[in-house]
Amino acid sequence: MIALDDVSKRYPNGTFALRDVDLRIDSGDFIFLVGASGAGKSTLIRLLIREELATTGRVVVDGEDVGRMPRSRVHRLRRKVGVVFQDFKLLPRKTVAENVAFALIVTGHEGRLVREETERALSLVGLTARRDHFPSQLSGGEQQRTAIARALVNRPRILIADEPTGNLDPVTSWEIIKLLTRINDLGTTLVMATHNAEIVNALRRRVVHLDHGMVVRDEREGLYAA
Amino acid sequence: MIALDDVSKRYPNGTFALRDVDLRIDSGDFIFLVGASGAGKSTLIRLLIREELATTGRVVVDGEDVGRMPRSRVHRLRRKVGVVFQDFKLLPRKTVAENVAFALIVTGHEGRLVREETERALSLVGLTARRDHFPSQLSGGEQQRTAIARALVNRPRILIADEPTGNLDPVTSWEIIKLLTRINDLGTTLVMATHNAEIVNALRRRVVHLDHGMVVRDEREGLYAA
Amino acid sequence: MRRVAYVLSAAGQGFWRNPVMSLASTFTVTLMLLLFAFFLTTDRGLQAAVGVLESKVEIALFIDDNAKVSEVLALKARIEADPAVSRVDYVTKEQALKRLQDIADRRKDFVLANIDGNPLPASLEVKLSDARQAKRFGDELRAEVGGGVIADVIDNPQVVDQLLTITRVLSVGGVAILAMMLFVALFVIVNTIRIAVHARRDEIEIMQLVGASDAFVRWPFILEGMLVGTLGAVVALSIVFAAAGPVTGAMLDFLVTLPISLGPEFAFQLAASVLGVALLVGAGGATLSVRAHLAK
Amino acid sequence: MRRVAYVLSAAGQGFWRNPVMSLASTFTVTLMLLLFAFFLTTDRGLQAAVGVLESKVEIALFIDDNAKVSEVLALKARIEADPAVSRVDYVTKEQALKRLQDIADRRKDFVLANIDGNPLPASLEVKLSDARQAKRFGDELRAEVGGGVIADVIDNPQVVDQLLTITRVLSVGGVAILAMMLFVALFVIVNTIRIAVHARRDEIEIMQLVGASDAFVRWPFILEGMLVGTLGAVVALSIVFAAAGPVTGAMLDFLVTLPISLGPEFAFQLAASVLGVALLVGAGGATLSVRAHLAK
Ligand SMILES: Nc1ncnc2c1ncn2[C@@H]1O[C@H](COP(=O)(O)OP(=O)(O)OP(=O)(O)O)[C@@H](O)[C@H]1O
Ligand SMILES: Nc1ncnc2c1ncn2[C@@H]1O[C@H](COP(=O)(O)OP(=O)(O)OP(=O)(O)O)[C@@H](O)[C@H]1O
Ligand SMILES: [Mg+2]
Ligand SMILES: [Mg+2]
Repeated sequence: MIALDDVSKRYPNGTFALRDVDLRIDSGDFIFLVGASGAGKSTLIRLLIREELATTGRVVVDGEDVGRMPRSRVHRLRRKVGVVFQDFKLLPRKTVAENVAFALIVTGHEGRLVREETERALSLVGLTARRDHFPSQLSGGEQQRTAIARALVNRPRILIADEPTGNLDPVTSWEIIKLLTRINDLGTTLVMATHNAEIVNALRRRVVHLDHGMVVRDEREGLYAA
Repeated sequence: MIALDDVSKRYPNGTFALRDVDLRIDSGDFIFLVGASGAGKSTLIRLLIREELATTGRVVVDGEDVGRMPRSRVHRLRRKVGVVFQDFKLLPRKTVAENVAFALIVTGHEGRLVREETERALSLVGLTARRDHFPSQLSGGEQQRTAIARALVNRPRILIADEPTGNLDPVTSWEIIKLLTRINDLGTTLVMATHNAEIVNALRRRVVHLDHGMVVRDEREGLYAA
Repeated sequence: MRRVAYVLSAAGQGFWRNPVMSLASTFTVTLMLLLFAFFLTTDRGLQAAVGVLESKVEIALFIDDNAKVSEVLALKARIEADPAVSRVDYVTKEQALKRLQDIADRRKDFVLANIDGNPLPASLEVKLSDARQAKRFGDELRAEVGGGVIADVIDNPQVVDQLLTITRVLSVGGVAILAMMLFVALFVIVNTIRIAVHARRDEIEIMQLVGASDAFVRWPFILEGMLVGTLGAVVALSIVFAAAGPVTGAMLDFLVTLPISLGPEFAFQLAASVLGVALLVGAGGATLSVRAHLAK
Repeated sequence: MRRVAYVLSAAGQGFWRNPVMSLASTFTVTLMLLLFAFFLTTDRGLQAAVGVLESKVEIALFIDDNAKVSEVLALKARIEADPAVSRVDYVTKEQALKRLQDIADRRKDFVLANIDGNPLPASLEVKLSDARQAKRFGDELRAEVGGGVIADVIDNPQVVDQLLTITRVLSVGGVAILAMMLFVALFVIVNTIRIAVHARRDEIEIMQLVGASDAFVRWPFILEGMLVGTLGAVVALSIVFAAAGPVTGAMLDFLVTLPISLGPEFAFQLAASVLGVALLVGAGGATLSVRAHLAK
């Protein structure tokens, strides 16, 4: 499903964010990406959706070489991959419902289906009451949940969540995690970057540990710390 | 130091974020503000620095009625209060060092002092190596630490941190918490909104629990959950 | 269908949910279009004025007293066939004398002594439609002086030369200004829309990250640009047509000797060009600026 | 001192770290200032042309044959004292006859019969510096006709009327266009800077939240606006002065009958007004737009 072959990423200003990363994620996997602040988790995620290009190495997602893909196909890749961004990336001039619906509309869905699926996603994250708020009128956790709803609304084959519970209280966090686990059980590949040791330790899924851009640990049924 | 008398906050779109909040925080206190996502924690913080005005009730900070203060004095209030915003609020076109130095420059400080204090704050949060990055070139945790460095660089009498560890790994989180505790020990009043149960339970400080905008619990040496 | 509805509503949202930016852009567009309309109108007015003035250019041919009527008529026909000529009048000896007497009566500096017979020649007075041809035309006929028909050729005096200089400057200058104004107006509009779009580059980036194709991102912005352009054009044209009546009145009072007025046909052309420019530039400006952000 | 250094560097940062916006604004400002300079120059040129044309307006006073020389000289002195008069020439009876003969020689339609003595009167030819006073002046003198000195007053003929109409339209129109251009240019510049500042309202808000006073937030933006204005002015003036030589040459070729040229004094005035407008509008636009955001 996802394969990184010897991938390095050096940002234009000289920072090495990833070094010689080899990683293979099978369809239906659930993997935690852990590591200190600045270890390269978000960078790895950016490579998967071609928000950034790898400096060296090859990134393959769903059989396609992401780095070699023509620009005109990039949007198709992104539609297959739902992403909860660490900084949410909500459209400031669209309401909660419009932000969530947007991910459906870009894939060509229309009308009643869009409305129904949007309401379903909003109720899954508990935001039905906030559907007509603009992002600036939301609490931090509500913004984060909007981002989660948008990532899963079109039932993508791959779901990537970058620190999806950073602004959520433990109760809400657990609800979101249970939701993601259920989605994974239905066959969706799940990659989640997180600092939440409690959740990682409780679920005991595969853990990939990054340190200064290198994979220093890759365990099935791992813990947050070695 | 800080007093809220019967404060309610209703946003223009009708959302009630705070209801009849009474709260007194003494000089040198360390208080945790907890509660579910959307409970009103950030709103309470916004009232303290007059980012928003209370709908009813009185907010007093350092002896001044924040709501009645003339606009021309607001910036003085804000200089006394260092805030780590939940969404960081970094200036996008200034580097890390410039963002931190900014809080000193606005108070009229100049030259060598600014440089020295800025470097001190950056090394406290472990960002010396990133001093010349722009916010868009930082990881989530690095942005958060920049916000923390800016809030404490001018040694404010009151330090307010809104979810300051949401994007930090446990190790870094603990370093930041130790730093904040030390600052509090030196006499700074500290208000911290957080979802990090582990930290709240470990420190056993005063806990104020908000639920749907109401204070439902206020305990000395409290725990995250009742 | 739904797709179209989405694009339209997204364009409207982009406009109305960012009112400061949209209204400032619209206002700028309005002003530039007003300027454009103003110069289009002035240019038309100038061309009309130049026409009026140039039609006054005249050349007089004095006819030899011994010329035959058939020769004179042939000459007249020949002159009338020249494309630069708008009108030819035959002035008889008697009419010429009458005129001279009229002039003498009006001006004290000419005194006519008793005249025996009629010393004045008959003449052909030629009005030119294209004043720039006056020299060529005069020179051609002057070559025939002494040939038995034309006794002399008299061009209009130097005052008309000055008039012509001015009108020529005005008309060339008018076209130059019009071109310059058009360029400036287009550029300012494109720039304004570019700034407005640039301010929303984060939005564009987010749309792309969520899987929107380039076309999907582009169309609402293009339509929004066209909306800005259309609104600007409507406001500008409303101002122009509201002001047209009073201004024309004032101009006619002022320009008694140069009565120029532009008809409803011109009003239609004006409205069409202003709207066309507005749409084109709104859409073009938005396309250009969105493309700049998409390419990255 | 350091404070000033901070404000300057912050303004520079604001400009250079947002190049698309800054350069688009600068370019818009440049274009509007070019337009402004263009109209300032045209207006000056028109005024000069109007001056040249108006100086040709003439009034002739015919002197009674019985008037005494002392009376004529007194009349001449009186006329010369009128502020609307630029020049008075005395034309004797002999000079007048000579002129008439010259005219008659050149124009075949006037034939002078044998003249006994000299029937022509002497005259004073008055050139007016202010053509708009012609009517008043003529009427005043006409009231004296028959008083023993002035035999008659003759105004210039209708061609000059037309010239005057045109020049008057041009000069009034020039001022109107100048005013309109000034307004449009100012407004577009203010709008452009407003959009650019609006795009950075989040930055302004953050600065305030961190404890910056209004003045502290405002000054870098104002200086940045002035920087945009100054750059725009420098570019616009460079273009104007680079184009001045060739354009003046072309104009002189074209305008042989109306030789107008604007001296170095005007160049200085132009540079000063363009720069002044640019600074004022840059600073003013930024102040206005920042204030709008601060007030909230
Ligand atoms: N656009 C950029 N330009 C330059 N350096 C960058 C850029 N983005 C990230 N970096 C650097 O690359 C490193 C890895 O960043 P990344 O965002 O991948 O970290 P992360 O593991 O997600 O950290 P966090 O847990 O704090 O979010 C960091 O040191 C960061 O400073
Ligand atoms: N500007 C606003 N306009 C309208 N409603 C708002 C606005 N800001 C916040 N709210 C609403 O007020 C409530 C309280 O928001 P607040 O940001 O104070 O929550 P919080 O306790 O900080 O939550 P979190 O832990 O998710 O950050 C939320 O329900 C939110 O939707
Ligand atoms: Mg990250
Ligand atoms: Mg909050």
